[in-house]
Amino acid sequence: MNDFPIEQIRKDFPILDQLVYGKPLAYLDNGATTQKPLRMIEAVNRLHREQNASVHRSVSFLSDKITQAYEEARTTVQKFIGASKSLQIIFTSGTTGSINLVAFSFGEGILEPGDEIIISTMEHHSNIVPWQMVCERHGARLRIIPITDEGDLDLDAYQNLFSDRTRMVAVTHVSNVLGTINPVKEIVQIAHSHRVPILLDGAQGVQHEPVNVVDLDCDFYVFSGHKIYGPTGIGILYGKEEWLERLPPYQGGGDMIDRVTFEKTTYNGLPFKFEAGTTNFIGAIGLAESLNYLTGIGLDKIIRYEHELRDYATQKLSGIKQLRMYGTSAEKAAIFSFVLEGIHPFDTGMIIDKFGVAVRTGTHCTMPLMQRFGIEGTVRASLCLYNTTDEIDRLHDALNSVIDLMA
Amino acid sequence: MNDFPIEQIRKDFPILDQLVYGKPLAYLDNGATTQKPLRMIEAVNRLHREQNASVHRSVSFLSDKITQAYEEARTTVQKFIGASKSLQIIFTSGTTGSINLVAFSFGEGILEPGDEIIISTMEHHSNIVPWQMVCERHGARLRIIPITDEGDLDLDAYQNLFSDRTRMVAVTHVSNVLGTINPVKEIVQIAHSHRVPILLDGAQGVQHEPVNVVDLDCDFYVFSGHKIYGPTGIGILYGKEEWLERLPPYQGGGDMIDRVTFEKTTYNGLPFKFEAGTTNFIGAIGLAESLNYLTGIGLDKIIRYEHELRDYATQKLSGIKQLRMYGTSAEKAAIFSFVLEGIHPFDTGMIIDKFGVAVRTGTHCTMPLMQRFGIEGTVRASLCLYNTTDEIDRLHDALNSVIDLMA
Amino acid sequence: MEIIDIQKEIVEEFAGLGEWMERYNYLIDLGKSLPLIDQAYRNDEYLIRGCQSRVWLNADLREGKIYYTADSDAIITKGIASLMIRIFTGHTPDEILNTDLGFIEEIGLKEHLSPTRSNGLVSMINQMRYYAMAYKAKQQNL
Amino acid sequence: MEIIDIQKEIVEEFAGLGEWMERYNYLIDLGKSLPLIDQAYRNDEYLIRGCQSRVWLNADLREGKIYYTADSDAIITKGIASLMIRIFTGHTPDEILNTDLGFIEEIGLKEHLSPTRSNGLVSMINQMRYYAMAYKAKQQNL
Ligand SMILES: Cc1ncc(COP(=O)(O)O)c(C=O)c1O
Ligand SMILES: Cc1ncc(COP(=O)(O)O)c(C=O)c1O
Repeated sequence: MNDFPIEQIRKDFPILDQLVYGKPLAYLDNGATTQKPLRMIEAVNRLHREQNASVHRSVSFLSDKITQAYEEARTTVQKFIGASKSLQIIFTSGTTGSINLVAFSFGEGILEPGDEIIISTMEHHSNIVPWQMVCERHGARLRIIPITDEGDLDLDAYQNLFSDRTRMVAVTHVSNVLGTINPVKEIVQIAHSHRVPILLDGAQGVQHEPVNVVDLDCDFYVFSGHKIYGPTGIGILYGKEEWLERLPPYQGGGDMIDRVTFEKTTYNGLPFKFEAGTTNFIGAIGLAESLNYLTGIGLDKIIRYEHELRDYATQKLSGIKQLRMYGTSAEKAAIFSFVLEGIHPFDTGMIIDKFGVAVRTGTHCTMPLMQRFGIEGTVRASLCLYNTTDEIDRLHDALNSVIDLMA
Repeated sequence: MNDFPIEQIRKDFPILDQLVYGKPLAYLDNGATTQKPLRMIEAVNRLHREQNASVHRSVSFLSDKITQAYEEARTTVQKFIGASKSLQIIFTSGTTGSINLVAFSFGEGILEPGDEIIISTMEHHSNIVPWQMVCERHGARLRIIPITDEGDLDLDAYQNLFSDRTRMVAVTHVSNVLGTINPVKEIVQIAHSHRVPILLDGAQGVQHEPVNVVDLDCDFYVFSGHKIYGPTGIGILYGKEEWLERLPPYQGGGDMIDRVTFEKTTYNGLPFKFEAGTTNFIGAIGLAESLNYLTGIGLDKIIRYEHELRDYATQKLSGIKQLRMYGTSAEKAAIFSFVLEGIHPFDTGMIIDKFGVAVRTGTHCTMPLMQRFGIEGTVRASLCLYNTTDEIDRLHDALNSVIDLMA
Repeated sequence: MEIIDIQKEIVEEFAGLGEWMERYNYLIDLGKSLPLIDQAYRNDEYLIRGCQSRVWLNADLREGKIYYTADSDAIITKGIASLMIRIFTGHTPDEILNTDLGFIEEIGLKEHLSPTRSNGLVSMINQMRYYAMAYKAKQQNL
Repeated sequence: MEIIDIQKEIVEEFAGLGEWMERYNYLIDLGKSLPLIDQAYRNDEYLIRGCQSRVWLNADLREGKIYYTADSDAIITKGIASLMIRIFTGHTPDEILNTDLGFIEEIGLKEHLSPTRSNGLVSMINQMRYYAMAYKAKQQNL
């Protein structure tokens, strides 16, 4: 790991340099939200101090400049995920906002009673509940891809779920609990071989794996800014142009319309048709800075480093006999969900917090997955580019202290 | 105006201290978006540098602290608008997000074919299109309150619009074009006398008028953070508890659920039921700082000062013979929409921009209102607490230059 | 003992403890020793749900006094629950309703009882008070 | 004249102008002198919509060359439209499609032709090119 400039990178994230209960912070809760690089922090600061104005209503200097920055941010996102046109990039409030948008519009535009939507057992509630709600509204139903004990999707079962009523597949790229990196390219091909479009939930994918939406050929790809070192309140919906054209708008309001009369309203073109009201333009520009920060380091380098962390942590945690790991796929990101035998995850989390080790405990918004494994929750440590082997050691030692304390 | 600390206040907004084309910036586009006080800017900066972590998933020090700050922000908003409980404050993405939420959930929960919703001629597209969309989905229809030539709601006509099919009234507090401050208390009472609930669009109201939702007795009140000196991507929905309890959720996802199984999902209590996914918690805390900033100055003082600016500008602009003002209500905020005779608003806006005067031109997302007055658009100058009589003079002089140039 | 005296006693006990490790140890021991709730009450009807840990609570009225039993799946939560029971149990509804819980801050457990910790403890205390209110109303109707 | 020479000519004209005020004055004069589009074309079918100002555009093919006429409700927009017509009109589809519009930056009007100014000009230029493409395709089919 010697060629990865980890020292410098840690300096880029000011929050990491602090003590918690007198111990250095080891922030291992990156699956929930990631920390922010100076480059993004300072961009937001500068926007607030020097450049704020309303976008897309440009008749003045400031609003011209910020509109340009906003549209450049769209292009940055486009390039980051390899989309072919910037109009395929819709700024939303987050992954949850993006999925609700697609689910709603797909429901209105396409779904009929009796139709079916395929999701998987390992989905986050944000990729379950919107589909449940839309199914209920349109009399459609969910079909669920089962998973193996290791936490892999059962692809044979997936194949068998298709019927002539299947209208959509929505599957996560990387599981936020198990860490499984799903074979998304194959999953997309299978959906397409049945002429069914597919949405990939990239909330845990885009920051940990290379993503090229043209290569993946997915119909929709969604993610959250705050999980990829960007601001809160901003998210991305990528969609194929045909789909975005075809789906009716989601929210109504300013900027998404062409003409409004009380009798009839016609809608604006892409991407604006799906961006109702004043968007989080400062968040969007901030997000672009975060992506530029990543590109500056080099995504391959980041991914390589994260895989090394993953291997180190896998090895290290396997040394704790009382630790039961959930998610042992051969293809996984540096996300570790586990339970210490006989010890409640919440107790574990609270105690290691006192050692400065921040993790998340609970169901991680994946209750059906918890039910699949017959558990109430797990402890989750989720690593990213600024974590270190030293922090993994500290997690390891803190877990051993928990075991001692609870004995 | 001598007792208003305008010098100090202008220093609190760093963006104001800049040159545009060599001229000092006169930012008169506050109806589109307001500038940010240092207190908010620094809070966001500090959150990014020291405190960011995921809210409501609290097992660690950082996430505990930020969850507390987020819930305190809710209380700050609650107090700012005089709501009785903090669970009545829902954080959304903006006014547009709030109205879409109410329109959708009201549609799902209440509307039947043949039902009617009353809005007014002066509504912003964000308070028209969501209702149009929901009417279309449920077979309901819009009834429109006409306005007078001065830009006042015709209250007699309003009374007459009610029928036994009226289910909702949605009216703006302050018109973003005409500046009219609607008699909202009376409007609410009239709606309630017909047993119809009412939503007030406070996007231009809450920063310019005292708002106490209990006193107003409105059923819903909505506004945007970025228009009240706060961050982008955050907005507020206030609702009466009975209504919020009764309406079904809008978006599905993390945090808004109680239990999820693939068969059945039950929803969380208020306010979380309406806050799906990771919210813009940094935006919410930033917004609370902006509100605290206003409270620190004193809302009455601000309102008094803004009214003085309004009177000064009304007087001053009336000196330009070629200027035709739209919106001359006896009750208006410091928002001025006008057209210079024979000169396109866009030309006017572009030219005064070169004098450093930033305004907005166009339809201001109120096409039906433009149709009412038979115009294609206006120039709009919208003032707020940091504007000065000097800036009004500069607007005045720049407009005279436009007239000269175009002669 | 009066509620206020029990609180004093607890504050003194905690004052004798050092760092968080000793406090947690103490809570864990308390958690282990809390008489389990009757299995009959460890079901959804008696469940107070927090996102993170679950608490079951029951209350009985005997001779004008309320007797609580509780359980939790998380041991530290259970330890804190056991403190709360020690304070409230065996007292009258009025005594319970008039109790000030400021001592919790003194013993360094405030964060565990903030509504942002979704461990069910805040809801548990609310529920303890609702029982007190309910029994009080019942007594007044007799 | 070749398109490139017209562009040079325009660049020189603008070089002789001073500050923005003189440039705008010039554009305003151009706008005033632009032969109005035939009323028959000033309707929705020929309308290119920007949020801020509206542009109407028509194109005719005569002897292999395209002749544009345009109008706008905003005078500066109209002035810029008139510059674009001066450049394109009377040329073949190929000449039009091969034109580089970099000179716009040189004359200080870039901001008016950015897609963020919703004045209809960017759409107008696109539309001018679409006409050229359409006529080219038509010629090839003959
Ligand atoms: C009266 C009114 N309503 C609604 C809106 C929409 O607000 P936002 O774009 O912040 O959602 C605006 C602002 O443009 C407004 O002025
Ligand atoms: C896989 C996955 N999908 C969706 C989400 C929801 O993202 P957000 O809360 O940012 O909308 C998350 C994050 O919690 C996630 O991990």
